[in-house]
Amino acid sequence: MTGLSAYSTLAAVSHQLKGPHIDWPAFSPLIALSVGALLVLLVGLLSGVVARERVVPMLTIGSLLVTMGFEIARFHDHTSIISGALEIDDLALTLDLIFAVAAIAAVVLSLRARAPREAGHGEYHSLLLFSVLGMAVLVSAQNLVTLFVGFELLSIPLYVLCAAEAHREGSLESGLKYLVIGSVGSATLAYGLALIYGATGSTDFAGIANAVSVGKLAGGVLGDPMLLTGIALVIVGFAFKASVAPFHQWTPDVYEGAPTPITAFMATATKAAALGVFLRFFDVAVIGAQNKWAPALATLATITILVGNVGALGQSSLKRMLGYSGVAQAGYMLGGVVVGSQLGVQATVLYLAVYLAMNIAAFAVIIAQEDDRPDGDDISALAGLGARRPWLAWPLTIAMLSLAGIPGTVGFIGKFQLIHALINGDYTWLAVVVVIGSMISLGYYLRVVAVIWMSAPAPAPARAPAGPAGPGGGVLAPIAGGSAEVDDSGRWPGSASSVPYGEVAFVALLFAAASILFGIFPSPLFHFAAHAGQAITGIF
Amino acid sequence: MTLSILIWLPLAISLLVSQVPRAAVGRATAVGSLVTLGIAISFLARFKLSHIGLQFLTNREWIPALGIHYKLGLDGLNIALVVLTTALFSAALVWASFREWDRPRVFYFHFGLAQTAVLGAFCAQDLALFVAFFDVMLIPFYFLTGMWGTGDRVRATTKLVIYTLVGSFFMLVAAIATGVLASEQHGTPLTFALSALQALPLSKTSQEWIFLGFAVAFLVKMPLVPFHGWLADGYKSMPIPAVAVFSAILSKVAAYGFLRIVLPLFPYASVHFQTLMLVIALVSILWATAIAFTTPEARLVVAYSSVAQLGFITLGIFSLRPEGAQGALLQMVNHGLVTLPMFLIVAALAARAGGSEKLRDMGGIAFRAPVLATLFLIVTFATLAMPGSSNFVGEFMILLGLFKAKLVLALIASAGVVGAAVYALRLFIQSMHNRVGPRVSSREIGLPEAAAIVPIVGVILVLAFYPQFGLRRSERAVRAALAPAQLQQAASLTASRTP
Amino acid sequence: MAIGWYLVVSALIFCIGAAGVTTRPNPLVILLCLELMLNAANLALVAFSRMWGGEDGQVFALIVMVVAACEVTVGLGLIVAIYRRRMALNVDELNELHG
Amino acid sequence: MSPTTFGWLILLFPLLGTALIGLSSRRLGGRAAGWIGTGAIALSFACAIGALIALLGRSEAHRELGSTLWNYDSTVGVDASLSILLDPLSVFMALIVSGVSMLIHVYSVAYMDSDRGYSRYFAYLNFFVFSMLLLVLAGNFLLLIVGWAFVGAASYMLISFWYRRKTATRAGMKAFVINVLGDVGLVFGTFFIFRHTGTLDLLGTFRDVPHVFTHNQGDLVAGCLLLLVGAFAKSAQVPLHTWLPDAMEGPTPVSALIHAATMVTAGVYLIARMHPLFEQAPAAADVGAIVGGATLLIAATIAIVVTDLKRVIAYSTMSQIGYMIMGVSVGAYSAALFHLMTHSFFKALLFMAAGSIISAMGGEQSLDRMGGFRRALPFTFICFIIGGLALSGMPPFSGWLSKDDIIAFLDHRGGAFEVLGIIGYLGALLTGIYTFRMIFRAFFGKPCEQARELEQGHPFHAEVPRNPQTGEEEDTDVGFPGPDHHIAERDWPMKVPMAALAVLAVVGGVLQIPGVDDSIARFLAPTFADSHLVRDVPSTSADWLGLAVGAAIAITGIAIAYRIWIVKPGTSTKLRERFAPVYTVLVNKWYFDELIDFLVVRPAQWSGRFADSVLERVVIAGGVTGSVTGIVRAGSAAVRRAQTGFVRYYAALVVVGISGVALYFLISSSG
Repeated sequence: MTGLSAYSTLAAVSHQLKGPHIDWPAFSPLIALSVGALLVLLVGLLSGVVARERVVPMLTIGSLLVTMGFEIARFHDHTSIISGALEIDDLALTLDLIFAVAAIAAVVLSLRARAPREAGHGEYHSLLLFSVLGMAVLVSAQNLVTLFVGFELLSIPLYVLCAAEAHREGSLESGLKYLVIGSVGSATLAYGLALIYGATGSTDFAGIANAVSVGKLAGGVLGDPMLLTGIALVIVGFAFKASVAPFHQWTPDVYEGAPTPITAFMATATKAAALGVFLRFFDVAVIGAQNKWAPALATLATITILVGNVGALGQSSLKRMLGYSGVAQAGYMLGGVVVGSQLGVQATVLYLAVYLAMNIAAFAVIIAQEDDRPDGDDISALAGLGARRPWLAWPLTIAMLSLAGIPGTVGFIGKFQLIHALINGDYTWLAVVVVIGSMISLGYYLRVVAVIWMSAPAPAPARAPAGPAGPGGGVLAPIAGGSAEVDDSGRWPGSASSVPYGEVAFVALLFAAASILFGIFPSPLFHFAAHAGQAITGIF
Repeated sequence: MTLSILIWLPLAISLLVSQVPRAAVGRATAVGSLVTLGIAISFLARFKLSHIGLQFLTNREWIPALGIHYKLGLDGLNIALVVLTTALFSAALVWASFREWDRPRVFYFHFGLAQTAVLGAFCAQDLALFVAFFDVMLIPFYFLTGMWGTGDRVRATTKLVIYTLVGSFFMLVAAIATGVLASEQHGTPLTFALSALQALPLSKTSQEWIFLGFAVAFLVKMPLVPFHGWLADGYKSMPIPAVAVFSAILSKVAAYGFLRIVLPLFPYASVHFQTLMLVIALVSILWATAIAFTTPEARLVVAYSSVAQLGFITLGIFSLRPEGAQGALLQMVNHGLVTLPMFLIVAALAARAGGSEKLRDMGGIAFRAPVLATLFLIVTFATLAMPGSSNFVGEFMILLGLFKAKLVLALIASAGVVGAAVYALRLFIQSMHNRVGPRVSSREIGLPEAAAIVPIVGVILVLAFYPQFGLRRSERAVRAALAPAQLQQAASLTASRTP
Repeated sequence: MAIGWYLVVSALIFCIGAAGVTTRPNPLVILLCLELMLNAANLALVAFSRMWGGEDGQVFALIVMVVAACEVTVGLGLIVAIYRRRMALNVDELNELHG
Repeated sequence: MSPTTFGWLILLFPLLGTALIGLSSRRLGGRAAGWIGTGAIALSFACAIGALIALLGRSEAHRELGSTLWNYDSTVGVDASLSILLDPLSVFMALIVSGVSMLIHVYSVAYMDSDRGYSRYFAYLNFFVFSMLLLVLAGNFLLLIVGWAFVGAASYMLISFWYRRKTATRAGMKAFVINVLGDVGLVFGTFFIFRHTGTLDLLGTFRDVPHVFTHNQGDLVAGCLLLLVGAFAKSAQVPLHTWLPDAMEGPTPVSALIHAATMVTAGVYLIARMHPLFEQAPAAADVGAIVGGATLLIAATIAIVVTDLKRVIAYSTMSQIGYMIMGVSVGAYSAALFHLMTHSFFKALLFMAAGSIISAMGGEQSLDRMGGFRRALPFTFICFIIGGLALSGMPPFSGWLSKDDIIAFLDHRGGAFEVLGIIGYLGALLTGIYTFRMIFRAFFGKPCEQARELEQGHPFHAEVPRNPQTGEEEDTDVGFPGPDHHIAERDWPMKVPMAALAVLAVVGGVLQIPGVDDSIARFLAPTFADSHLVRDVPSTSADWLGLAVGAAIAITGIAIAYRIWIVKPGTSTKLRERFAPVYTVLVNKWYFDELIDFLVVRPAQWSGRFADSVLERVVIAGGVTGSVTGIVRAGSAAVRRAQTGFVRYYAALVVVGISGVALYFLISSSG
């Protein structure tokens, strides 16, 4: 009775209120994420070990899968929600998919990692989800305010996650470093946004774009420099997140210090978010001033490519090397922003997807290595991996070759499309820079491959299984793992069953296989990228 | 039977043989390679001389978004090279199958991948596809050298791969630019199919830098001076079967690239840079010859001799005359046929000289090995383009073309011919003749070597009697490949006359 | 009064904050300086919103404040964690990770 | 059968012989290989005769026939097919080559009997005959070059037949490389001519020459000169002659066949074959004549002082070929070819005899150690005398008629050619001297120990065989010209050919006696029908005058030799002391080897070392590769140094970055 009456009154009240219209379906991905995050947090409070260590991750993955479901369902229909503050379009959705995949991978990789146990599973995973939420908001932001909110919502959880292994000094150090430098970035961004708002008098991109294009700026003489300074500061703010030189320096340190699953997540998802917002902001809001910011971004891209690549040479820590390589790759992708064309957007999005595949595979192998041996992160620890654990060696090899842009891997496709976009946008010289960067990068990618296959096997660590499973399966597995057709032929568990942390090896193999598969049949990627590109209408 | 089968069969085989027991992997792969050879020969048999343009065409969309096609085809330019590739790979694999290799499955997997990539590069009729195969074919050799090589192998293989990939990356930009600029300058949709691109000539300025992009890639791969920094270390470290096919076949892909892609697509630049290319080739010939005189390593004599030979091939191509190009094409086949046995023979010599490949450790090996000596002598004479060998016909045509294009350069190039006689004989005499070396134990050639070398030498002899076999197949295609450049040349000549 | 002065002040605050971050080794002080930088942005925002006469700027400013609060909280949490690890409260000694 | 069928058969048999011996070398015992080889050559000699008869069966006008098997290299305007040309000239050469080869094969059957490489030797020898026949029968330039190079290769293989001797391998290398130089000359000469005629076919070319080339046209002269380079390299004319004396490292029958009778005359054949070109380019022809003259004189002077028996004969070969080159260059075709024939007879004979002596000496070749073999080797002695008389042009021996025929023609041409004629007579005088120097020193005087041994009936054996050139101990694995080789007196297979050649050397002249008989000239006429030089031949009286003078000179020469080495032994030493400087120049062979070594060999070696040590290591490894990697390394070091790990430092850099970007924008906007 009472319940019924209570319900009826509640209904009546809600009927009274005239809230703004909310397009729930379009909102659904974000809702799924936030609800998931809260749920996870609550479940994390339960005392049962099973609840914490089994249910929470499953729940996280579940909510992420649901999110992806909604996103795919929403594909192809653009709607702007919250009175134009967020734009749920194909670009956003594609990027959201990337975030979700990266997050799922991170969850799987941290199933038995130390970090969640130390930080508490609930907190760890919900922070992860919140960060994803932040990214989703960021890349669909159509308004300076939502942009900033998303930016922070993505950053702050990561600060914590970096420091999740609270008993490891390196983790704490990286957390604090990230916090300090990141906050400097946020502050700069905030100030830049403020200036832009001041110059244009509106906080939503449409208004800004309009103001910029028609050139009616506040304070006449003061206006233009103000806008430009604003843009400059915004560039810097984004550059932090995308780890674009010279604002990249936190990257190697944090990557090395943070728990490896988080590093994997940051390397892929954060970069995607940062470049996504680069695309949003520069190709939508201030596209009118392209002639002004494009050269600057091109210069930054050049610096980034060179710094990142030469920095990665001669690193001894694999994570650190990947950090630098991430810097370099950010430089490549910035090229897609520079040209300010739909082709550029496509190229960037495509490259982000590609980058996801290769990096996750690499990091998965690092994780497997790390619980093999204390110095697992060390490149020299890979010595003889090819003979010792082929099903880890091949994914890493493929990842490296793919990062180096060898044909037959997604890396090649990504570079191809990127160079295509650059030449098409009359930035051939930048294309040449990209290529020169890739040449330098061979120096360190191949070094890893060389250590894996060509140096004598280091004394097998205690927990490592001895050699290939059988005479047949042993060498078969790597070849199979390297070739696309195998991972769905379901043979891999047979060969991987002897691996501890099978799910890690599975992730590695899965993403490596994807790198090859999409390297040979890239059309699906192009399909997504094309729609993402068309999402931004202001440009050609 | 489509070309796809021919191309992908080696890779498939190398994956299948990973099922058979360790000991049999080598044999199985060798047999498989013979099957591939058979298929290639069947294509040769079905090849129609009268037919103009490509035959056995396969054309599917690969990446529609970029207008990239999976387009394969054979014509006079590549039919011989395809057969050569399969034949030489079979020989190398037969040779290898008689030996023990650590981790054989991976070893033969890389060989299969390499053969697939090379065949793909030869058959590709789409620029992007060619670039892809061209880059891929390097990777297996990276592993082969690094894992089964000798000496400072990791350094050598890294150097090799970086050197060649640097070239390839420049080519990548150039190739993409070709497609993009062609579609921009003619307002047509983006395409990379060679036939289509040939119909969309680029502006002069674009042609110039794009040409350089391709040229770097090809010159590094050949290699010609000064792009040969990787040569000595790389060749010294590679395992014999790898170095044999590398020097015999992969260098040809580069030379072939000039004929297939550069000349037809960038006629203006080809004419514009003709002298530059000729000079590079000439310098390489003299440079490599000079080193081959003195180098103490038997293997390096062969290595540098092939540099000189590729110099000649380049001379022939950039004489921009049908004689030269015909000679170059024939010489590609010939050089492949002599280089592979040369390396296998060097291995045999080393096996008899206490494992050392230094010339001073050899000598007097001929005594108990008349068959080996005979094979070696035949190959040596072929290497130095002795008249009566098909190599001579190739060199004759090359020099004739060059003679008609640039007389002086031809006269200088003749120094290379004499030089070849010196270093080739030096290799033969110092290893087979003179007093017996300190650790030399002369013995007759064994089945493993014979099985690989004898058939190839047989082919050399047959071609010596009937080089026309290659020439008549390639004539039409070569003329077609040269036509744009020659038109360009004529145009520029008239232009220079009028004012 | 011209908008210029507000900007000058906010710019000054921003620079002071930046200078602090770069010069002071104590993480707490660094956090303070970060606050300064953010608040410089706030000042600018408010001034602009006054200039344009809309409420967007003020909303923005409020949100920036919230964010600042979050950052500080996280920062303090980290500092506490570090302190409990008996590590020195001096960012200059946190350079295990470099190179 | 038609002549061309015979032509192909001529080529076929030696090739089959090579293949047969080469493939079954293991199973052939005893002298089987030798007899197989001899049989093959005999068959092709028979076919040559068949071709001759078939040819004579046709009318004069139709004695030039070509025959093609299949296309060899006919594409994009090049028209080279596997074709032979049969005309009197080629048949004439084929007869000489196959005939003399047959005799020398027979000789070798015994001479090489106990050599380790017996069947290898005959495989090579048959291959040589095949190549030589291919050369003379070739129907187009390409095939001519092929034969040209094949004989070079065969000569290389036979020179370094005893390949454990460094001297032999080095000599082989030298011969081969100089011959390749000749090939290149031939190739480019062909290019120059092909450029205008557009055909490689010989008959076609000759047909076009008068139409496409003007008199002494630049390209034609260049082409002919390049052809001459080929001819000189093959026929050991200065300055490309240095390989011939060293080639004596080969077995003596090889010297007889290749380096006296056949291969070295290829140059003569080439010029005769190309006479339509040379007559259109007299400038080139004159160069040929002058070089020939120079060579005959230089070689003769050297032959006087050299002490190595075989080398003396080698130099005399050079000198005699000088006569022939001179002859064909000035148009005395039939005379030169006639001399080519007679020379092949008596020079082969001389070499065989020399071989017999050397065997008797146990491998020793120096005249200084020989002496008094007259009684020990009577048969050899007679053969040597006959050969010597024929060589020095003593009437009525064949050499007298053929050589003085050439000189008479020169005098007849008159003008500058008179000078060449006088050189010819000078050469004849020297010929007489050095020939009989050999004879007197080897057969007369006090018998040396080996000779005395032999008279007792047991041939000499050196206990430790040594290489006479270097004195290093011989490696017995693959044999060497040692005591086991046989002397003519004891082996009929050696006797028979020597006797045959001796007869030919005596009576060979009858084929062409001025006023009496000119069958050679008549037979060759169809080939030279298009020549305008053969028309005006010296009158019979002039010929006889020339012959008389020649005879006188020959006798004088022999007399001088008799005075120096028999009447007053020791005169030679006195002369040597009086003309010391001249002697040193001569004994050092006019320093040609040193010159070439200085001009060609050293620079080549130096460039090799330079390229290897400087260009490779410094320029490429250091400059190209090193600098790039250095720059990259430096960059990475800098970046990593910047990565200090100090947060504040990072923040500072950030501030710098911010201001940098901001400044960039402000400046760009203001600008």
